[in-house]
Amino acid sequence: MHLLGKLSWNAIPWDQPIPLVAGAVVFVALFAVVAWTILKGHLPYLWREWITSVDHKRIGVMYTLLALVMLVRGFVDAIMMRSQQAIAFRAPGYLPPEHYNQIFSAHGTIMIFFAAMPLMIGLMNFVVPLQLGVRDVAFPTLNATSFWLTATGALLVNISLVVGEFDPAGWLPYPPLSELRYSPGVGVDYYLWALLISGVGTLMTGINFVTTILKIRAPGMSYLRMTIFCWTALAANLMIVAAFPVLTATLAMLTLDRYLGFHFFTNAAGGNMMMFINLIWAWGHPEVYILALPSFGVFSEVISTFSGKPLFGYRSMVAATMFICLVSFTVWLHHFFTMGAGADVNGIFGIATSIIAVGTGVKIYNWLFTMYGGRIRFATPMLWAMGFLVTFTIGGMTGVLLAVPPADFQLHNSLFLVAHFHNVLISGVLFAGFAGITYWFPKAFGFRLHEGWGKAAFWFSLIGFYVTFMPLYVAGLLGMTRRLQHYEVAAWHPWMLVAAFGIVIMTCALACQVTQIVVSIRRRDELRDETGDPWDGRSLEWATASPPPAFNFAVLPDVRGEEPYQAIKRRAIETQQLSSEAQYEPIELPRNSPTGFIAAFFSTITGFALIWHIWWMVGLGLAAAYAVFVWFAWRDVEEYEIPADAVARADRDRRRARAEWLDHHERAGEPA
Amino acid sequence: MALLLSLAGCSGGVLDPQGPIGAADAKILLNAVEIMLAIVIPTLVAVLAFAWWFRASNTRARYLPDWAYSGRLELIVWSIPLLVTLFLAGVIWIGAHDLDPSRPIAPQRKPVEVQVVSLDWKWLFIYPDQGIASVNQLVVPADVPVHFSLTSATVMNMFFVPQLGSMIATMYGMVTQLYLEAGHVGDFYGESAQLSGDGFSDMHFTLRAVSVDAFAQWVAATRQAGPALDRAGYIALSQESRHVRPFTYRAVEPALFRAVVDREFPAGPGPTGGTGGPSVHPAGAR
Amino acid sequence: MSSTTEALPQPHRRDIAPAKLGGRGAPGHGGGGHGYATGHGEGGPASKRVIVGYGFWIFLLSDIVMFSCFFAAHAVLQTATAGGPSGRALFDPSRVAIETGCLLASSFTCGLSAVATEARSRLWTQLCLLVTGLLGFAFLTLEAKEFAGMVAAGNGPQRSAFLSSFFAVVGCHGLHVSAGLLWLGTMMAQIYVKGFRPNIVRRLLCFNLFWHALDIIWVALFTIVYLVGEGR
Amino acid sequence: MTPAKEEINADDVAPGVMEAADHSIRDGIQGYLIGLALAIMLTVASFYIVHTPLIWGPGIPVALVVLAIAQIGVHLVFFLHITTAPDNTNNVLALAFGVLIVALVIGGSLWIMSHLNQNMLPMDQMTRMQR
Ligand code: HEA
Ligand code: HEA
Ligand code: CUA
Ligand SMILES: [Cu+2]
Repeated sequence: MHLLGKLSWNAIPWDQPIPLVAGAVVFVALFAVVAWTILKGHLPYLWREWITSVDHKRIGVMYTLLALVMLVRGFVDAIMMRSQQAIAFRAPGYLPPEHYNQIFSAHGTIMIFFAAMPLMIGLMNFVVPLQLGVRDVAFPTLNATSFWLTATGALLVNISLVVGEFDPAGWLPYPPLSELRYSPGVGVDYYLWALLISGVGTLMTGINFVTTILKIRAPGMSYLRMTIFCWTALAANLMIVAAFPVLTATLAMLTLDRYLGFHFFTNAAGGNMMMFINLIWAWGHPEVYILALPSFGVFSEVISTFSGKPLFGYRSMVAATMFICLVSFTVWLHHFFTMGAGADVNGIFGIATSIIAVGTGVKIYNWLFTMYGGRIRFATPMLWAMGFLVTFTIGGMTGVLLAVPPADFQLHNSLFLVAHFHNVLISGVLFAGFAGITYWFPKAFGFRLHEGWGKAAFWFSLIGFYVTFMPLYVAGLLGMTRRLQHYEVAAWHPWMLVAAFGIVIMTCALACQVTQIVVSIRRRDELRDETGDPWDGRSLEWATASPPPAFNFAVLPDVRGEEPYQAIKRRAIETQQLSSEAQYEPIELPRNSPTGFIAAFFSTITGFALIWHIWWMVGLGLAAAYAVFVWFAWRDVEEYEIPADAVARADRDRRRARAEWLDHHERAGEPA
Repeated sequence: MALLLSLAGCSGGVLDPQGPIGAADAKILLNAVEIMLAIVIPTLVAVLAFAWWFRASNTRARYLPDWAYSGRLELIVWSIPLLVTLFLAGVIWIGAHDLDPSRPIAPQRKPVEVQVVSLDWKWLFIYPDQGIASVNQLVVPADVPVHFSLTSATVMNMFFVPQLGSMIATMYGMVTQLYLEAGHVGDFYGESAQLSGDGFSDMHFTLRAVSVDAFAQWVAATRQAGPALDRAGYIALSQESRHVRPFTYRAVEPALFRAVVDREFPAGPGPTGGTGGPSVHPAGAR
Repeated sequence: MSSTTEALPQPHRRDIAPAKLGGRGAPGHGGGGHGYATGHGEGGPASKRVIVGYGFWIFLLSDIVMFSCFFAAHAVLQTATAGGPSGRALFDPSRVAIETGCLLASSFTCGLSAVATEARSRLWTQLCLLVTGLLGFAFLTLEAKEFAGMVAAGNGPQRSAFLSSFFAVVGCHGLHVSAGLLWLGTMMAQIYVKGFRPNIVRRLLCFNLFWHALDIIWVALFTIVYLVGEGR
Repeated sequence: MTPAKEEINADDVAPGVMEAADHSIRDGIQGYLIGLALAIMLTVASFYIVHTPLIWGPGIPVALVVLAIAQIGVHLVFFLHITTAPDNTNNVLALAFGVLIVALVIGGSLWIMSHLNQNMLPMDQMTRMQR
């Protein structure tokens, strides 16, 4: 057999200028960045402080960065699709079908797995241990490994842009179309290995966070004192633990079909493709709530903080969260009402689906009453939250409409569906991501993001969203189905033009976001936050310095009620003094470790080799992975110690800033 | 939203139904939207109103910094969505049963039988009682129920005529059932609603509803001309092709549809290669 | 709502090292009155052993969910023999019985190794682990033979959807056992070199959990796949 | 901190850890012995029942499944030391969550798939059913 398996010069699409140029640009940019870091001598710093870091805050930041980069990639895909559909009326457009199919598949895959998931996991990583009042997650090295495996998946998907092709069968590639017979190229294989590898990372994240939240909390932090964000993180991670194995198993079956000639889902030898659709949605529906729940958590924090009130109906919120967590596992058939399971099955699953609206509705009303009687400050995060409340309610409503089988019989796979899920995903996940980033950015870096550019980004995003996706609702009602590379129906064309205009507005939003970051970094001294509490926050992450020291808290906070930090602040203001200085003790922290990076390195090699059937390289990669495992198991020292006086020094700085804040507060004479 | 709905009416979509099934689907769709709007609109108004009134700069608004619980409100918060959902649940249950695609429209009226085979990338319509067939063009009598039995020669597709109502999947080796009826004479756009590969965008067809007499005439005319569809012809047809102009077969081998369903033909061959095409051939794959 | 943790009764706390990550509240900031390891209460971070054990427990549950998909696929496809042989024609109950015996015995010896570890007896721990490994290996050999025989007779996983699902679900368990054996070898080497250090004892606990869980999955396997399948 | 005494706590227990009560070697071994004996009994019963004429044919799979569930319970209690004690609450809750998901995935899939398969019978069987 060929030494390089199926890989050859022809794998690179020399004849297709668009991906080639795009790929070249990405790689030149990547190369430039790498070259710059090496030349400037930043590599040792990067290696020491970031690549090998096992600090949950650093990992959270890296996840978020990955998500933003992938958002841009997914956005470029979106621009291509919208422009193609704008011009492909009775015309072939500029993207041939085999290419167009890869674009929407890549867009969906990247957006869900490598933008939305890392965005949420990134925020959870950064925030959850801080809000629980502890020093790190349960398994810090595993945490780093999770991140790097996710990055591996993202890398593989992006390699497919230049070397070979990507999955042409949709973001959930239904067999038999995705079987070897109908998709003989390597596209589906790229998809499978990227998701199998990153899926392991996500599963480990789930395990890590469930354990963290259930077992590692500050003294006094009982379950019913945790923030709602921690609750939603718990629910989301429980769902990851329960749902991602289903994805892995299903994709493994398709992989066996494609690689070893099994017949799970083939047309031949008794295979049953309906089983794939059934199983993938048994993961798929929980997945959308894995994304939505942490977003709800972000908004709970934001709305309460900027209304200057505790969250209304905390216990209801907790109950609704866990309710959604469970009910999400009972609705998956609503994605294939039209496959013909019959009236009883459709009816039951339709009803179960609509019941989710109860849990979500409760949340909406609780946020509403949180604002009631508040003193609302419309800082950027709060704007995102308002945009979310309005937009998500509409998207949720269209979702419930799709849960009505006769309606779905007409709207399934139409652009109405596309509009529904962008409606909930963009308002529910993207807006939450942006709100969360703006809200916690000062915590992570010690300075705020620029408000003006942030608000501009918000308004462009909101308007851009409506202009892009409302027309798709109409097109769907006009019978336009999704994934069309071209079409001949005149009534659809105007709506496609409006949607294309919407994406122009979206592009302005992107420009504002980037400008916001650049401007904020330039003017970081003006935007500096010394107190560690720029928004008058209510939960424990605001009790420590910005950026927090490696150990988060010099002494673990003593939690005595809901909203512990708000209580500490009140006490300080009432007594006009900070709590007495603690007796500092040395702190042990986990040591940095390259394990995650090395594991990802070898899994990239193994994955690539599997995609191209380079078997010797597969063997090599697996052997190396085992070697890393043993090497990691052998290491003796897992922790290092920060001496007590270093802890004291760091904490005294923080206390000085807090004392100043208290002084200022006294003079301002403002009640808490 | 309501504006969008009205825009989408009366221009050839699902809100401009031309048959009883489509009309019922659309009715339920609109009813469900109305039920939900009754609660969603007040919610949206309240969101905006609260946000406006309780803005920090409004000194007239009362500030309740500790107000975070009210048992009565809590109850309302749960019961409003619960009641709406209960209502919807009834709609869902009844709708799912009354409009199940495989449910005959009117048992006393004998439907026209049409057998549908989705191929790469075109539609084959077989009229078993008339012994004819057509590709990418479906002619049915108006005001008469049509009973479709559907299957696929290759990958999954979804048979859908938006103005007539419900869609249904077509799958290899399986038969799904669908009843539709065109209420008027007219041409209706039909398509596949399930991605089926590179030629997917071309999987559209025209459903022509004609008067009963015109249908009989069409059948008679069709019997006079065109090729006959036998097994060899079917295998030729099942090769991949795009943009197939509509045409008809003057005769069809009688049990062809059953032979397709019973997997007497191998599944459609699929493309010959993609990038990094097949270099391994798993033993069992035919 | 605002119960102070100091007021909690603390009758049964022992002197235990708290988790490293959490550290413990400094005196004066909780009064040292907190317990160290309540899972659901307010006592601060749990001990490292609990954290590791619980994390692994969660992993096992996720693994069982993954197996359940293969079981579901098998249940759906077990009649899809596509003209090929069914379970009745293929399975050899006596071989399955021996396999079951091996695995059950290995689960037992694995448990004994845990007792030996608890007593900090290196010799007995290693012996028990060795026997566990040998029994596991015997199991794998039998299974490999079964697979090889079926493939040689043309009844490999490519024969029918039923056989695909059979090979996948049984093979997946076999892969787990193989991974377990690799892990076991590594653990024995670690005990040999490093002795019962706390982190190694924790890993042994996880290994025990893993091995017992594999046996549980096998119970489901021999029942559903072999015994019920044989009736078809 | 002696390693042997590390991390035994009455409030919270890692799964798989023996109860503080049976901490002597003898008690430990005894627990596993009981588990082994029960498991052997149940296994033998399973293998025996397959071919026995004692039980009504269609009932055999049900009996097998019940036996398997019993044996899984035995393993959980005697090998994995899952108990109902309060220190085990978290472990048991996690287990219950897992079992619920498994039940939903398997039960739901089988229910859905049986309906799908039934509704999509190939022609001849379909017509036979209609007539
Ligand atoms: C974050 C992601 C997310 C979220 C939160 C949701 C939320 C919901 N989704 Fe959506 N959905 C997707 C992402 C999401 N969805 C995706 C990606 C797809 C398509 C995948 C693909 O095919 O590629 C999809 C597809 C999809 C379908 C399949 C349609 C089809 O393929 O034909 C259905 C059908 O039932 C559905 C329903 C719902 C429902 C009922 C909700 C509910 O949870 C919404 C609940 C919220 C509200 C209802 C609003 C607030 C409530 C109130 C103000 C209370 C009062 C209101 C009422 C009682 C109505 N969704
Ligand atoms: C989280 C998920 C997500 C998100 C955010 C989006 C965002 C967008 N999507 Fe996507 N989409 C999907 C998930 C998502 N999509 C899925 C699952 C599918 C189905 C795929 C399939 O069919 O298989 C799909 C399919 C899909 C289609 C195919 C429709 C069809 O089938 O015909 C189209 C067509 O236009 C589309 C458009 C868009 C557009 C215009 C956006 C825009 O809203 C994008 C807007 C993005 C931005 C405005 C980002 C800007 C901000 C940043 C980049 C951050 C700032 C950066 C720094 C500070 C450095 N999407
Ligand atoms: Cu080309 Cu329609
Ligand atoms: Cu869903």
